[in-house]
Amino acid sequence: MISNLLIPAVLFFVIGFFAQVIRSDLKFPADLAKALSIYLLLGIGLHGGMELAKADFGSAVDAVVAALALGFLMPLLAYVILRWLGRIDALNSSAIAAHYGSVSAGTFLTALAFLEVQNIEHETYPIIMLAIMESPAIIIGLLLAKFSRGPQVQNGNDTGAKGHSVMGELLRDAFTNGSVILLLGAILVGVLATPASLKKVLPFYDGIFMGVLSLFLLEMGMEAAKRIGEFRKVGIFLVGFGIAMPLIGGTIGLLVGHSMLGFSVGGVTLVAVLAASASYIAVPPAMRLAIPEANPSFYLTLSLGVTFPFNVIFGIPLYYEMAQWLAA
Amino acid sequence: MISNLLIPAVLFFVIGFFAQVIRSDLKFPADLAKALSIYLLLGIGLHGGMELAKADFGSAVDAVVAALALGFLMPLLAYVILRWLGRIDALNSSAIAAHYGSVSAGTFLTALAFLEVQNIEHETYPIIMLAIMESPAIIIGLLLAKFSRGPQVQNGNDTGAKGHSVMGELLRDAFTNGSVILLLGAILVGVLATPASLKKVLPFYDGIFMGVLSLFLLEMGMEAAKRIGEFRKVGIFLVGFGIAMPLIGGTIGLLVGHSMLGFSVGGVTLVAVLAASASYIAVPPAMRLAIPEANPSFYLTLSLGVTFPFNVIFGIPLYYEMAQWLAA
Amino acid sequence: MISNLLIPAVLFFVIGFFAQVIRSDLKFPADLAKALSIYLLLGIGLHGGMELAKADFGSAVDAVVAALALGFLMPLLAYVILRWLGRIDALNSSAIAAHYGSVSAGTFLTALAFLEVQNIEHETYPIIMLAIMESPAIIIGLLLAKFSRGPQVQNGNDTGAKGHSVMGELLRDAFTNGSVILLLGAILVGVLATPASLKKVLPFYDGIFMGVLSLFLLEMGMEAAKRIGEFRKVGIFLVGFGIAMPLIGGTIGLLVGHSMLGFSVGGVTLVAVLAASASYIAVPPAMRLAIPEANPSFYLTLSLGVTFPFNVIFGIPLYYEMAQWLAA
Amino acid sequence: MVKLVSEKLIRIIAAAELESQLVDLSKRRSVSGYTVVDARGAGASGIQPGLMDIDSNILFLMVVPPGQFDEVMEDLAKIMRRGHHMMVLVSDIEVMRRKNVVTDKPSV
Amino acid sequence: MVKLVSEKLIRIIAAAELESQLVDLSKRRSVSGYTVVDARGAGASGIQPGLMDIDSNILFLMVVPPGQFDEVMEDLAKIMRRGHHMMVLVSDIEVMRRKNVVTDKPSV
Amino acid sequence: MVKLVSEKLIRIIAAAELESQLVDLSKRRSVSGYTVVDARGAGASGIQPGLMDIDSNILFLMVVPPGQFDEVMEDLAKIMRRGHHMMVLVSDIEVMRRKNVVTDKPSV
Ligand SMILES: Nc1ncnc2c1ncn2[C@@H]1O[C@H](COP(=O)(O)O)[C@@H](O)[C@H]1O
Ligand SMILES: Nc1ncnc2c1ncn2[C@@H]1O[C@H](COP(=O)(O)O)[C@@H](O)[C@H]1O
Ligand SMILES: Nc1ncnc2c1ncn2[C@@H]1O[C@H](COP(=O)(O)O)[C@@H](O)[C@H]1O
Ligand code: NA
Ligand code: NA
Ligand code: NA
Repeated sequence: MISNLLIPAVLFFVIGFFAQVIRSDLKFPADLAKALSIYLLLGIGLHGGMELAKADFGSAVDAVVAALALGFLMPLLAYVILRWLGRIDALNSSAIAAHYGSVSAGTFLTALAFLEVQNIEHETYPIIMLAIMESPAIIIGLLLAKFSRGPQVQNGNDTGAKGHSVMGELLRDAFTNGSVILLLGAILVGVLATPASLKKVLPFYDGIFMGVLSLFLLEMGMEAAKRIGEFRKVGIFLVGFGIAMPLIGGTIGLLVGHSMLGFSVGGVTLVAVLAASASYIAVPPAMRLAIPEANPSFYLTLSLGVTFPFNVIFGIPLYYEMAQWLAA
Repeated sequence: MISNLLIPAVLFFVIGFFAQVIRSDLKFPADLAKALSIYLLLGIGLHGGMELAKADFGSAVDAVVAALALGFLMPLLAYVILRWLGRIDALNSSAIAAHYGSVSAGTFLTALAFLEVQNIEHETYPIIMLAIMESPAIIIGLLLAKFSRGPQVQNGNDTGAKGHSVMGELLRDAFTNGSVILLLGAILVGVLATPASLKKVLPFYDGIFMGVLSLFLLEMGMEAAKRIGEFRKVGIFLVGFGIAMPLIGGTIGLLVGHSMLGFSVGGVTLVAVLAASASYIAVPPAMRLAIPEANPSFYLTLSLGVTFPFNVIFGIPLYYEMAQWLAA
Repeated sequence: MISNLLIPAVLFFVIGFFAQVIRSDLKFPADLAKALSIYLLLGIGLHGGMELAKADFGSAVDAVVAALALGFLMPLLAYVILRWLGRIDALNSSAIAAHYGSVSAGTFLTALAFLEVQNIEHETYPIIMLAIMESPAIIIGLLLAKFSRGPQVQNGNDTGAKGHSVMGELLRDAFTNGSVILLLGAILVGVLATPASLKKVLPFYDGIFMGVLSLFLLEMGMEAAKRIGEFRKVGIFLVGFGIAMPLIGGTIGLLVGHSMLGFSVGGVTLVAVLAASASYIAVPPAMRLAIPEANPSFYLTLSLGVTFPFNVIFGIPLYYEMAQWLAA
Repeated sequence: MVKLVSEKLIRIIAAAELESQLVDLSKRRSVSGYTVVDARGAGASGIQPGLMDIDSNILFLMVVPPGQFDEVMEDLAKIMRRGHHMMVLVSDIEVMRRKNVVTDKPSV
Repeated sequence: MVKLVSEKLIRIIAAAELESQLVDLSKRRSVSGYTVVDARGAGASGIQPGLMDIDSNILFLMVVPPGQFDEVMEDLAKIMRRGHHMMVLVSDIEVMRRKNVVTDKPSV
Repeated sequence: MVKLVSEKLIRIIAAAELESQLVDLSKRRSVSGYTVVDARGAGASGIQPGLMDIDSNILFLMVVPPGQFDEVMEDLAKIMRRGHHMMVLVSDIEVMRRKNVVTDKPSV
């Protein structure tokens, strides 16, 4: 864990967090924060696409299947825990659960930085898994919500202003989310563009990537700490869930990465991070639109204020150690 | 054309366009978009200035004369087509025509990327032409509008709030436009600064340039697609004009580049792009202030929604092939 | 001075200034401007931290002591001049004085660029001094204001809405200012992070640094020129003060750097810049909160509109020449 | 003196995700246009610091003539009934539009 | 027709530095929320071009029921009396909130 | 209770290019200040997505005492008569300014 804390990205996260906790007047320009997100998604996608172009087809299919399985099963597991253990109402449970089926790109990138700084090799399929996991999670969230609303509400409420099915529209939203488009689009560019032309853009998307990531984590630290004030509203059970769920997910991810995919220690660590982390990109807007009755304060606090910092500080080095232990 | 489509910049343009067409919720932060424009103008200007410093004076003068000629003649040609063929009213015709006398920096840069990726040599004078062509186009637009308003309106309306001539003020605006200042300023820096000091700033203005350009084209793709909804308002004649005019301009540019300037295939392609493209930088604000009666929806839709995508996808590779054919 | 004017950073400053003076419609996106500030503070801090990690402890302590001395004494000197020579009221004098105890990061970075372009060696302690000088200046400003308000006001006004001491809260603000956190935080990262992990972020924080700085100075040129309109409001004495004070401060800084710290010509120049420049980062917000009765137009015009341009254009080469003369 | 027309100003504070629905609404109801400003804030549904697309608000402005007012409000209520958090502020306003000051026919 | 409730809209134009004090005020007085928009401008205390944290303004919006109005205004006056430059604009407003259109109990 | 003064709030929605003309107008008519917010939108003159300088709107706010109101409106009408698209919204407003709450002479 010490080595993790000595990466600039993680240190910057701590500084951002700290600045907010001591109520510094440090401000992060909104459009810079949004620009960093766009850049990182494009950078990771491009990288993934270039790797995919030289990837082995069979292994890629395996990774996609694993991603779909994780994306569908993790939210169901989360839902059961929230409903039966936490007695959280059905709609809030659905919305929160969906987040845990998906992935936090920031956590994933921090894990990449963690591995790269230590020169630990890793497979690149997890990048493709990252792109795939948003959509199933959203679909499960929608189905859970539909299921909990019951049949009569469907008739009254399920037709949008334009007259056609709201469910269809929401599904469409799940696949046309801006972040998913950026990620898939950049993967496509990485696959299609000629190597000579890619080389021209890499100083931007690759050369300065790790530095930009560290700036992004400064902002995420502030963002996480801002959510602490909401802990009381969210309640102790949910905060605890935000720590327990990544541990459960991480363990499942380790097993999937090791046994099902047969990845190296680095690759297993990344799969664990995929399973352990909670989306703050594509799932929240989808849930806001699809389950407006759920309180965004709950799922955003859990995803950004609890699970994200937990994974960045404690989770990543822990999953890595467990991956080493599995491999031994 | 295939090779053109495999450049990241063009692929990103397509992705941005596509995202908007499928109504993705992808958002591009406003200040990032504006920052990219500033950066690209400074980068291209700096590059141009450094080349100008070692340029041959005679050839530079030739290029400037050609740029002025294109800047003055293209709008006149466009005006005649709009008025007599399209029966568009005089003020809207003036405003639209002015755009075609000027240049789209984004199209020009995409053409540069297109050439560089294929290692095609090109003269650097077109960069200087780019900086020069905004102002004449604006002046012609002003004169056309003045002419179409007739003499009596001049007396009643042509005096600004401060009492002095509105015409003079508008001319001043044409030369003090922010983008023109950035471009000319950066050229000046490229010419004046010591080589040692320029070397320090090149990793930023040159090293990551092509990558930043690709991000900019993602935004321009979204921007172009947003304008499609205005096609009905603009009408079929104008949409057709937005495709025909670059073809006419491109042909004229090819001839100017080949016969008058004697450029290589790469250089001729760039001159064709200068003539074929329509400004979305300095001319629109000048027209909004100078011909407020004209509908911005017309000229912005044509420039950003029709001519820009046409040139990026079809025009550039076409002009290049024609340049090769001319050279052969 | 000529060599100074041929650095891109300074040339860009002149262009930004000029654009504003001729009333160009050039706009600088707000969030880009703020992003540049954040980036530059992190970059300079990281650089400073990495140097500090290999620094000699004794010399570092000397530099810190010198910084504290300058930070405390310069505002007192400024206050005396403003009160007795300029007959400026006590609260405005306190607020203005505090700015001159602190440092302009932009001026400091321009001086760094000036030295680096000419391959002039310099000590790195001044970077640490930069981080330290904001806080003492703020404290002196607070004390001067407290002193001029007199005792009875303290009772009536000195308790904040939350009931505890306003003075304590303001002091807290002085140390938790966002820029101070960024600078100190980045220094910490530079000291703590492993060399291997720092190497990954340097292409961003170091490789493109000088280019980003030049873009920042473009904005600062606009910012400075915008303040010229306020000169009449500010009055001739204060405008003169904004030029005289950096000359006085620069001289003091030269002596401190040369005699007390024994720095090289490059290092002495930097200390002179520290003493000569006026804060536009941490001190203005602190003064706005602590001395709301003072007119921000006064201190911002002096810091951004007078002293900053004076130092960038004339001050830096002048202090450098004086440092050479001292060394000879 | 210039002629002013009485209209209704409808201001909607909502999560940024709702922007496209509000634009659609304005088109469906043939409102002459709309204006959007980026915002941040806090309320019952938590803090919206405005740093990411997922935690930003917008301030959406529509000026509508009295005749269109009821149907627009009904549409907004419908969105709220689906569960969406938003705040709708209504005020009376006097508007100066181009068509009321320009005597000759505008070209657009 | 939808039900509208009469409330007060308090708009504060101030230097960005005052944002946290205004947020604190809204919490202390249990206002249901607030909305902030970045702004620039000029006035007696100089130009605020909005390019740096130190020269930016904000537009701070609070909708308060008539019962809370006086105490919030008194707090704002207190800040002003400490010397702070700000402009407070008050207007009457009709508000449509979720609780007035949603009949069944909302889940949050 | 704090003292409020009745004034007029003039809000102008216009293309960003008009900002400098509006600033000039406010200076010429000695308005005490102005506030600007970046905006996007759509209307008869097309969409203004706000991504480039050429397709952005602004929301320009001026608070004017009743005495200055007519001349400012007349100037705005003049700009409109030159053909410029803008929307001018006027409302009555109660203002709390520093000079009304601070008893002792402010230092600026
Ligand atoms: N009393 C209020 N005054 C101003 N804005 C508010 C108020 N309450 C809520 N808001 C805004 O409306 C958004 C959604 O509110 P809520 O549904 O209460 O979470 C918040 O993020 C605020 O921007
Ligand atoms: N008459 C006005 N109309 C609109 N905004 C104003 C007016 N006067 C001042 N402001 C705003 O309030 C801020 C502070 O004003 P002042 O205290 O006069 O410097 C300015 O920066 C403007 O944004
Ligand atoms: N009904 C409306 N409500 C709110 N804003 C409007 C309305 N109509 C126009 N606007 C704004 O005014 C700008 C110019 O309008 P127009 O002149 O109709 O193109 C648009 O870009 C919108 O931001
Ligand atoms: Na997960
Ligand atoms: Na052209
Ligand atoms: Na100083």
